[in-house]
Amino acid sequence: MLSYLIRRLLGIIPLLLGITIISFAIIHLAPGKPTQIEQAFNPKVSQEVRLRLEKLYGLDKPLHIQYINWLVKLGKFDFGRSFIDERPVAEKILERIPITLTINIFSLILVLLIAIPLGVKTAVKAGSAFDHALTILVFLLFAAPTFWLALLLMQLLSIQLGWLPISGLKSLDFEYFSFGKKILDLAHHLFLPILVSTLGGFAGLTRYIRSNMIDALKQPYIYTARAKGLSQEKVIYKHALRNAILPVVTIIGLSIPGLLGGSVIFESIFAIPGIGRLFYEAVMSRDYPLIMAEVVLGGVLTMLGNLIADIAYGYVDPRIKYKR
Amino acid sequence: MKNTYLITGIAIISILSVIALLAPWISPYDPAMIAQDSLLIPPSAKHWMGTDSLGRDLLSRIIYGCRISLIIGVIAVGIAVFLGVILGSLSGFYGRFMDTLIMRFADIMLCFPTFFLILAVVAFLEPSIINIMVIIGLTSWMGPARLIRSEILSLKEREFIQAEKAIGASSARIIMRHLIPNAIGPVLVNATLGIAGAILLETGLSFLGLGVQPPIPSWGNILIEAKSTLGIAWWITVFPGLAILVTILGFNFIAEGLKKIIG
Amino acid sequence: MILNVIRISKYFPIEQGIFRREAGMLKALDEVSFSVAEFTTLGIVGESGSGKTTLAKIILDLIPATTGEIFFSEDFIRNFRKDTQIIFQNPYNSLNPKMRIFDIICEPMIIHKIVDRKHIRDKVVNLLETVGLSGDILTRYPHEFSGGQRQRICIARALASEPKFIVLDEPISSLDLTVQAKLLDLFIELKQKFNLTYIFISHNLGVIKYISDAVIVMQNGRIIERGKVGDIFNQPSEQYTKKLLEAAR
Amino acid sequence: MGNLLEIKNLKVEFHLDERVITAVDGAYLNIKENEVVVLAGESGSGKTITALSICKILPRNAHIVWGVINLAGREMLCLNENELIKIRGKDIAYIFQEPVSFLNPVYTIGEQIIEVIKLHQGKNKKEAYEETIDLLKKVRIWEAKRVFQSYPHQLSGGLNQRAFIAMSLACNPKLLIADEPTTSLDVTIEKEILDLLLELKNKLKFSLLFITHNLSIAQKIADRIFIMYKGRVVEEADSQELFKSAKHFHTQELLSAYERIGRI
Repeated sequence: MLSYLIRRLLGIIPLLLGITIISFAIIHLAPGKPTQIEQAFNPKVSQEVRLRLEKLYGLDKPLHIQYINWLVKLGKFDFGRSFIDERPVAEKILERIPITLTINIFSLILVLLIAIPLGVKTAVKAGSAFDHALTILVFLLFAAPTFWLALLLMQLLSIQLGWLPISGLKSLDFEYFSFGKKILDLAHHLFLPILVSTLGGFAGLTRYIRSNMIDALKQPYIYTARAKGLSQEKVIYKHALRNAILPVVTIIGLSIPGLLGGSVIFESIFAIPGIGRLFYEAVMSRDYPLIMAEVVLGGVLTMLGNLIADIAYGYVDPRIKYKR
Repeated sequence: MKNTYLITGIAIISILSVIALLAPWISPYDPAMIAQDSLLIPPSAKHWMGTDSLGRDLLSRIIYGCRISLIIGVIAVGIAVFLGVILGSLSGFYGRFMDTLIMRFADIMLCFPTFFLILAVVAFLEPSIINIMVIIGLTSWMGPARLIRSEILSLKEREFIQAEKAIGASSARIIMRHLIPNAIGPVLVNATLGIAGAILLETGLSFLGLGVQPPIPSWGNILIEAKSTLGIAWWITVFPGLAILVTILGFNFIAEGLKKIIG
Repeated sequence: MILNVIRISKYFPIEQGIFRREAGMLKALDEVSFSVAEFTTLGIVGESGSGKTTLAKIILDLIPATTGEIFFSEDFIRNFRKDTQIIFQNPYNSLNPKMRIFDIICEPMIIHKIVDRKHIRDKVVNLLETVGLSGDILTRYPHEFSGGQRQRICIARALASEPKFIVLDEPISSLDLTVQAKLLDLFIELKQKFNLTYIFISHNLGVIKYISDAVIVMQNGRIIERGKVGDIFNQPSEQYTKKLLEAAR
Repeated sequence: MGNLLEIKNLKVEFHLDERVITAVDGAYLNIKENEVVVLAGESGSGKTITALSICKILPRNAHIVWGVINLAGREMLCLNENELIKIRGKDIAYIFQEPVSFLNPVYTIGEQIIEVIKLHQGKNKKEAYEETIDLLKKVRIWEAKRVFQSYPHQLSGGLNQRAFIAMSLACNPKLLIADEPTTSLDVTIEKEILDLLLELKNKLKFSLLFITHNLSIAQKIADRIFIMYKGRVVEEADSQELFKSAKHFHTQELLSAYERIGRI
């Protein structure tokens, strides 16, 4: 087990290198130097600043030297400073992480709470009217772009019914609220983003659990469980569900890139100051150190997510051996 | 056996393709025509889907947007599948070093949220239609490549491929007559789903203003205006979204139907 | 002798770690030597994991051996891929599901240019009838047939290249007993009709006894015992062979 | 002596997408106490479906159309699910073809055996544990504690089948239904399992319904043999008698194949 962990951890080194190389390549091989673009789009950047920047980022040196210098800095968690406000990139990203994390964790919990029972139910009643109705809903949710769902729900819940704020995270007078009211205010603002994010996520997972469950219910060991005299509920929830649900652990890991990518659109619509919106702002203002940092961060987070999911899967599923 | 999914899907996509092809003849107005006297008109007999804040006819814009979406979806996936099939086959056939190299590369590419990669590139490029197609293609070949590789690996173990070797069939013959016909099904499903995914990506990009640029109408960039007209002009939100929904549904139905055929 | 197998070994490396270094060897075959006389049937018997199937694939050059050599008599085997054939255990996996029966059977004839285009159809029908199928199934697909019928189609395909030597790798194990008996009789009939030489691989001692002239008993990649069929079944000398026979009685 | 189990005129259909397939069509069967009955036939003859019908643990799309299944005076087909689950695993137990896939891969052998003991005997955890270890020893698993903690995929086919037998016999069933329990095993292991089953049968006094396509096994263990063909029982005979004089043409065909290649 320990040697497996060590081997897996060693295995991420080439991946990490690959992630940094690709991130570096994308930005440096794309036509046009970042600083030129910076100048073109942002007239505030003078010729002098440009030269200073070029020197600062070592853009006058050969590419491989630039890469190694950048890598060394990355190793020290030095992502450079933002072009826009000269603040350290690491600081800017760190302050945005909690809100993105909160939304995604809440919606993930909701997705699991909805998708697992629905998946099981549709599998057990496969072919019923309930199953068909849910299948249609799942296809519709699958096909609807999240940002469109967001717009529709804003129109309905915020504008026509006036129940929820349209966007943002806090009310204007947030600072004067009592603690309890602050929490309520946050919840009020986060309700719609979490709802939309949940709607976008649960369709796929319901479908996945349904097909896993249908598969599990056909397995030979189900006959054994029934032959033992177990009740229908025990057969389903003890013997089939455990087998059907184990791979979900990896799905959660695999969903990280989608969630990060989705957060860009998502947080822009709802004006939520998370890392997705930060990335969008960075792209719009060609804030090159910030873009680089977020691309690397996205890659590393995804990789870690997969790694943790893999290890967790090996832990919960006895069939996976810690060998090879 | 009736394959309702496949039939419905093909019907939807055929209709959309015809609309895309005949866009100049069937759209009631010039999609770029600005009319000061008809701003934000709700759906009516004159403008079936209403007009936007510049007075442009929404229906015409959606019809032209259909063109853009379908072209981007199909060509981006064409690039991705082309790359994926080549890299995946190399990986599956030659194994060992080639396999390790290509699959590690795919692993690394898969580590990036596609949307992050695309946005990072778009930040430094002109956001033109061609660039978008190429970028989506270059960042989504990994799925098809992995699929082809695993299909080839499992087919290679199948006894009929061994039997072909035993009767003296050449590698080229085995590939052309036995491997490809049997591996093509899953790739087709993957590609169909891929088109849906690419269209969603494009609409997302355009919605953020980093995709298809106005005045060229695309479903994504029509929706930009939906944000500012929220509560004023519901039709600007509803119709382009429905167009996306129906298109994605069409491709997903085809994929589902194909899955059934492959079994 | 039509075939001489000389000290064939096959090791499968067990790979470990991120650099795929070889952590050990799985010895699938360990110094296996034997020969096969023309127009005879050599039975190879053993339990799962004894290396029978690996041996079959090595003889037909479908996978390489780690060490050792295989010689075919040049008097008999001139064109290796044409004159040798193999039939596999699982008839559900042995036919390309996307091809029609006609295309499946005429493929060896096209590859080895055995008959001209005009007569190809007659020849395919002829082959199908030889293996006990009707000639009107040419345009059908493999999934329309039962296991026994598919195995007959496999036999027809193997015969299409007019081979002299066929390896039968558990060709009837997945079929019902009555079908097994009919196919065995077909194999014997075809052997006489076309002057064939067989290697017949099976875990079923009864089948081996019925069809073989000589027998090899394998266990864990090694040959445990060899001899004429009567000797092996009447006076086995090795403990393992006795145990096998005892269990099957 | 009366019959422990009696099946009469059983008809089972499968409802597929477009058509209905009759898998069992008027089968009958009877087993006396402490008897070994072999139900033999080729693939698709309806043996397994007949066996699964006894406890109504059929696949979802299979339906018992009519028939009588009588277990020691109780009419099985008239019982509801709540009554049936008290019989399954307690009065009637099953063992199946491939123990590795018929055991749940995510639970240890021990957990799976304890589950059935707790269910039908209401014992506490400690008692159930001790009884499980005893059972494993009874089926001649010497490393009972290691096997107890193992998952099915960590054990050989033979060991899994022994553990499965232990699980089935945990509640002293009156009838053990064994569906091709040795087919996936090598011949040497097959013999060990058969010997074990017969020994346990004599010790624990249960009736054995043994389903197989292998006439050699039938000849070795059966008191009586039923031959199934295309969903029907075409022949019923004492073991000795059958191999001497078969009446139905299919039995004759089977026996002639068996004479030539089924034995040595």
